[in-house]
Amino acid sequence: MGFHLTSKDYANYIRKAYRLIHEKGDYITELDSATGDGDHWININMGFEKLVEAANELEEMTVFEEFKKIGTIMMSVIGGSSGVLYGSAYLAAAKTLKEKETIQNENLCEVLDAMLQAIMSRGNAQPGWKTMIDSLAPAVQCYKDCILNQVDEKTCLSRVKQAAIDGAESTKDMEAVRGRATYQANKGVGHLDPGAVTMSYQIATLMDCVLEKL
Amino acid sequence: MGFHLTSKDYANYIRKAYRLIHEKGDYITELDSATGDGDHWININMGFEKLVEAANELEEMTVFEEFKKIGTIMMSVIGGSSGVLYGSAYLAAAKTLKEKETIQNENLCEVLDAMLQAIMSRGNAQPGWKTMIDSLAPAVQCYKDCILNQVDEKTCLSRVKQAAIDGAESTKDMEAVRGRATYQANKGVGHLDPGAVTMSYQIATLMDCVLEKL
Amino acid sequence: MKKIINEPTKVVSEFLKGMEKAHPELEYTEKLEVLSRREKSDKVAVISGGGAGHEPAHAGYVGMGMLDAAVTGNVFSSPSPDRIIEAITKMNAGKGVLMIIKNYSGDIMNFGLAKDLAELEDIQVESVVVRDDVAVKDSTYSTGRRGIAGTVFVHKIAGAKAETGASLQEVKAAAEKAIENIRSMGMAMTPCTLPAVGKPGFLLGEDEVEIGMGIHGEPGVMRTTMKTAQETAEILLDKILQDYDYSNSEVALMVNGLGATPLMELYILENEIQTLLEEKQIKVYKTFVGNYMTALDMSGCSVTLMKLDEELKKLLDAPCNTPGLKIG
Amino acid sequence: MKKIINEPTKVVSEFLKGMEKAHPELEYTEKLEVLSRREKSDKVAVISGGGAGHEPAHAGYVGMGMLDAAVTGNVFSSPSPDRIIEAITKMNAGKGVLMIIKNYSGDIMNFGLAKDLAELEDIQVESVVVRDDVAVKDSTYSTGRRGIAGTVFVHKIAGAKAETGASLQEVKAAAEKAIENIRSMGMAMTPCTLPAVGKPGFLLGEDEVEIGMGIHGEPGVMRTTMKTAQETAEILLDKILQDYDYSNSEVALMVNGLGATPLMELYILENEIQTLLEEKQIKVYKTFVGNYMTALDMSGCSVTLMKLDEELKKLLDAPCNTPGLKIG
Ligand SMILES: Nc1ncnc2c1ncn2[C@@H]1O[C@H](COP(=O)(O)OP(=O)(O)O)[C@@H](O)[C@H]1O
Ligand SMILES: Nc1ncnc2c1ncn2[C@@H]1O[C@H](COP(=O)(O)OP(=O)(O)O)[C@@H](O)[C@H]1O
Ligand SMILES: [Mg+2]
Ligand SMILES: [Mg+2]
Ligand SMILES: [Mg+2]
Ligand SMILES: [Mg+2]
Repeated sequence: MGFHLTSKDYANYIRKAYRLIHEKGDYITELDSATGDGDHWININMGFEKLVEAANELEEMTVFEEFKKIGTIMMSVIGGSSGVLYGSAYLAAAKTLKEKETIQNENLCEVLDAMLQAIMSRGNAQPGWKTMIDSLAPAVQCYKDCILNQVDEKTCLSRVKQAAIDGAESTKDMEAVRGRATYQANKGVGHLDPGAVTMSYQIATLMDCVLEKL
Repeated sequence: MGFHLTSKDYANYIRKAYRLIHEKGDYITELDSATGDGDHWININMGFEKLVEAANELEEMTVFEEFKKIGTIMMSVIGGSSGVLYGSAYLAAAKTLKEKETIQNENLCEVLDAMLQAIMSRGNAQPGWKTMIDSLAPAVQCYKDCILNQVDEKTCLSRVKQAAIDGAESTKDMEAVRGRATYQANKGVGHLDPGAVTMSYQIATLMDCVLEKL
Repeated sequence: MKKIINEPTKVVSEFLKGMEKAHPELEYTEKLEVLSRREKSDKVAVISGGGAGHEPAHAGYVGMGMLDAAVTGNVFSSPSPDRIIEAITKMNAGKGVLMIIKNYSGDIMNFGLAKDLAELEDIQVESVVVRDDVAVKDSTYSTGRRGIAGTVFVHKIAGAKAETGASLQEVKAAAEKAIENIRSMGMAMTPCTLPAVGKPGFLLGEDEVEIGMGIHGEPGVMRTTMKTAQETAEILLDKILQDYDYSNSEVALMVNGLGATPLMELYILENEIQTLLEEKQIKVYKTFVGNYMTALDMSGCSVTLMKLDEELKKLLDAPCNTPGLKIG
Repeated sequence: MKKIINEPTKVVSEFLKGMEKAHPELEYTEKLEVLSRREKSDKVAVISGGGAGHEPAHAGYVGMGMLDAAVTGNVFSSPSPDRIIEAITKMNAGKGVLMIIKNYSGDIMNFGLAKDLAELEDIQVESVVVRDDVAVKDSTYSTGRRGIAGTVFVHKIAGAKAETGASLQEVKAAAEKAIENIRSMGMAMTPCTLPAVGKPGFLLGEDEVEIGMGIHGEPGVMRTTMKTAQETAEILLDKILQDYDYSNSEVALMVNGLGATPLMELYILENEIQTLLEEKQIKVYKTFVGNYMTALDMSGCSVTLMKLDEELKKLLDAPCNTPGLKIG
C-alpha cells in the first residue's frame, strides 16, 4: 500500500539527521578545510540544531507549513552557500506539498526533484561540478527510474539511498566549478565535496526513516 | 716591573672578548629572556662586532682616544640599558688615561674603578641589586685589596678574574632592584643576571690578556 | 585554541555590540547582525558585508564617506538574505541601494536573493562584485576570482561618490571603475583557526608559506619556503603586474595584514614594493599600510594596486570617518 | 621563524623608510632612526621613543596633534642618546622640548643623558615618565611601574596641548595630569619572537595565558588557564580599579591588542569591559579599540583607563592626524 510520511515523521527524520551530522563534525570540517574554508559543518550543524529545537512545533504543522518553516530556518541559521541553497530547496519543495496531508512515494520523488531544481538554479550549477548536487541529482534520477519501472518501494528507497551515497563518493574525482574548491590549483581533485557528503547523510537518513514506515 | 698594556693590546682584548661573547649567544639570550626582554646578547654582540670592525683604527690611537672611541661606539651601537652604561663607563675610564701611553697595574685598577663609579651613578644603582655591577664591583674591590696588600700581579689578575666570575654567579640569589627582572613576582631570584655574566666575560678576558703580557 | 571570546556561536553578535559601544555613531541591529550609521542621510545607500572574520571589514567601514551598513554572517559564512534585506530596507532613503559583494558563491547567492526580494518591495537595488585576487584564474565558466583586500578601495570609492549626491547608476559606475582597476595578491605564513572549530584548518611547515592563499584559508597556488621581504614583494607584485598593465600610471597601494602580522613587517614589505614600483615607473599616489581585510588570526599579507584617474583620485581623497579608515 | 623581513639588523631602518614613503608628511633621518614631522611648527616640541617592536608606537604617532618626532632604538632596546639628541635638536623651535619616556631603566638612562647633553646646548628639555602598568608594584626604591599602552594617551594629551601654543611647563603639566590618571593592565597568550633571536623568548602552554606580562615579554604576575572574554575583562579591570579610584568619573577606555590578536576579539573584550564599567557607574567618554602599543607578534591585550576632567576631554577630542591615530 505504500508509506505515508506525516509531518511528525518528518520531524523525527530531522532529529535523526541531526544526530548523524552532529557526530561527523571533525570529518566534515576536515573535508571543508581541505578544499574550502572549514565552516560547512559548523553551519549545517547549527542549522539542524535549531531545527531540532523547533521539531515539536514542526510536528503540529501541515507538511507544507513544515517545509516552509524548515526552509526559512535553514536559510537564516545556516548562512553561507549551503543555507541559501537548502533554504531555496525547502521552499521549492513546500510548493509541491500544498494541500497534501502526508508525503507518499511519488510526492517524495517530487520533493527531491523540486529541491534539485531549486539548488541548480539558485547555485547556477550543473551535476558534475563537485557540489551537493552530485549527491542529490543521482538520487532523484534513481527515484524517477524506480517509479517509471515500478520497482517496489523498499528496493526503490534502498537504491535512492545508495545513489546518494555513491554520488557523494563520485565527487572525489571531479573538478570543482562552483564553490571554494575552484580556487585550488587542482580544483579539489582527490577530495570529497563536503556539501555532497552532508547531502548524502540527509538523503540516506530520510530513506532509512521511510523504510522504517514500510 | 709589571705589564704595559698598549692600545694595540687593548684592541686585541676587544677581538678576544668579541669571540667569547659571540659564542655565548644562545646562553645569554636565554638568561635575558628568563628575567628580561631577551635582547641583551643581540645588542652587546652587535656592539662588539662594530668595535672589532674599528679595531685596526683603535690600535693607532692613544689609550685615551681609544677608550673614548670605544665608549662612543658602545653607547650608540649597543643601545638599551647596557649601551648607555658601558658608554658612560668607558668615557669615565678614558679620563683616567689622559696623557698615559700605556695602562699599567694601578691604572688598570683605576680604569675599572672609574667604570664602576660611572655605571653606579648612571644606573642609579648599588651592588647587590642584581646587575652588571655585581660582577664589576667585587672585581674592583679585589683589585684594590691586591694592590694594598702588594699581591704579585699574576696572582692579583687571576683573583680579579675569579672575583668577577663569582660576582656574576652571586646574582643568582639576588632580588633585582634595577632592570627588567624587577617586574617579576620573585624579582628574578634563581636566575643569573645577563648583564653581570657578560660583564664577567669581559673582565675575565681582559685579565687573561694581561696575564699573557706577564 | 586561545581566543578572547565567550562562546564561539556568539562571537559575531558580541563583536558588533562592542563596535556599537565603542562607536556611538553606529547602530547595531541584534539578531540580524547589521551595523549601520545612526544618521540616515538622503543619498544612495552603500552596503556591503560577508562572513565575519575579516575585521575591520566590513563593519569597520561603516560611517561617513564609506558604507551605510554592513551585514555580517557567521565566521567565514555569507549572511543570509533576511539579514541583507534588513540592511537594504533600513538604509534605503529612496535613492536606491548599492551592494558591494565579494565574489564568492555564497555571497553572490545570498545577496542575489536579497536583491530579488527587495525589488519586490520596490526598492531599487544594484550590485557590483569585487574580484581582485589574481591568485585565482579569472573565468566566466567557474565562479572566477575572489574578492579580497581591494574591496576596501571599492567601499571608499563608492562611499565617496554616494556622498556627492550622485545617482545609483553613477555610484555603481564609480564602483565598477574602481573594480576594473584593482588587483591584489596575497601570501599566508600561518593558518587561521575558526572559533567554533578550535584548531587550524591546515598546517604550514616551520619555514613554509603559501602564495595566493585566500582570506578564508582556502588553499593557494604555490607552497614555498619563507622568502625575504624583497623576494616576497617581487613575487606578489609580479603576479599583479602580469595580470594588469599599471605602467606609466598613478596608483593607490595597499599593503594589508591578514591579522597576526606585525605592522613593522608590513611597512618593511611596503618599502620594498615602493622601490619596485619606482623602478617600473609606476607612481604611488597614496599608500595604505595596515590590517584592512584580515583572516582571523592568520599571519600573512596582501598587496593591492588600484590604477587612478582624476575621478578616482578625488574620490579616494574625499574625507571619510569610519572605525577602520579615516581620511581628511 | 616566519617574518616578512630582509635582515634582522635592518628591520628598524627599513620599517622607518617604509613609513616615510607611505606618509610623505613624515621625514626619516637615516642612521639615527628618527621619524619627524616634515613641517616644523613654532610650538613646544613633543618627542617620544623607545625600543622598536611596539608599532605603531612610537613612530606611528608622529604628526599633527601628537608627536613631533619619535626616536627608535633596536628591537626592545632603548635608543642611544645620540639618536635622542638628533630628535631634540631637529624639532626644537626655541620653545623647548618635552620628552615622553616609558618607565624602563634603559629609557630613563638614555633619555636622561640626552637631556643633560641638550641642556649643555642651551635647549630647554623637560621629561615626563609614564608608569601605567598596574601589574608591577609601584615603588620609589626600585625602577617601579612600566609604561605601556597608556603612553599613547599621554602622546595625545601632550601633543594636543602643545598645538594650543602652550608653554613647555604647561605641556608638561598636561602630560603629568594624564599620567596621574592612567592605569593599564595586560595579558599575553603567546610569546613574541625577536627578529634577531629567531625563536620565542619563553613558552606558554596550549591553554595558558600570562596575566600582567610586559610589552617586551617580561614575565607577568600570574600564569593561568585561558579564560572567557568576560573573566578576562574582570581580571584586568579589577587590578586597575584596585589601584586607582575611577568611581563616579568619566574615562577614556583603550582596549589594545599586542599585535597578533584579531580585532574581533578586542571588540568582544571591549564589550565586556563596557558592561562592567556601566555596572560600576564609570562613564566611558571615548573608546579606543585596536593595536596601539604592540609587542612584536605577541597575541594578547591590555586595558587602559584614563580619568578625564574638562581639560583632558578637550585635549583628547582635539584633532590629530598621525598614521596610528586620527581624530576629528
Ligand atoms: N553554486 C553552488 N551550487 C551548488 N552547490 C554549491 C554551490 N556553491 C557551494 N556549493 C556547495 O556548498 C558547499 C559548501 O557549503 P558552505 O561551506 O556552507 O559554504 P561556503 O563555501 O560559502 O563556506 C560545497 O561543498 C558545495 O557542495
Ligand atoms: N639601572 C641599572 N644599573 C646597572 N645595571 C643595569 C641597570 N639596568 C639594567 N642593568 C643591566 O643591564 C642588563 C640588561 O641590559 P639590556 O638587555 O641591554 O637592557 P634592557 O633591560 O634595556 O633590555 C641587566 O642584566 C643589568 O645587568
Ligand atoms: Mg565552507
Ligand atoms: Mg634586555
Ligand atoms: Mg564559508
Ligand atoms: Mg631591551
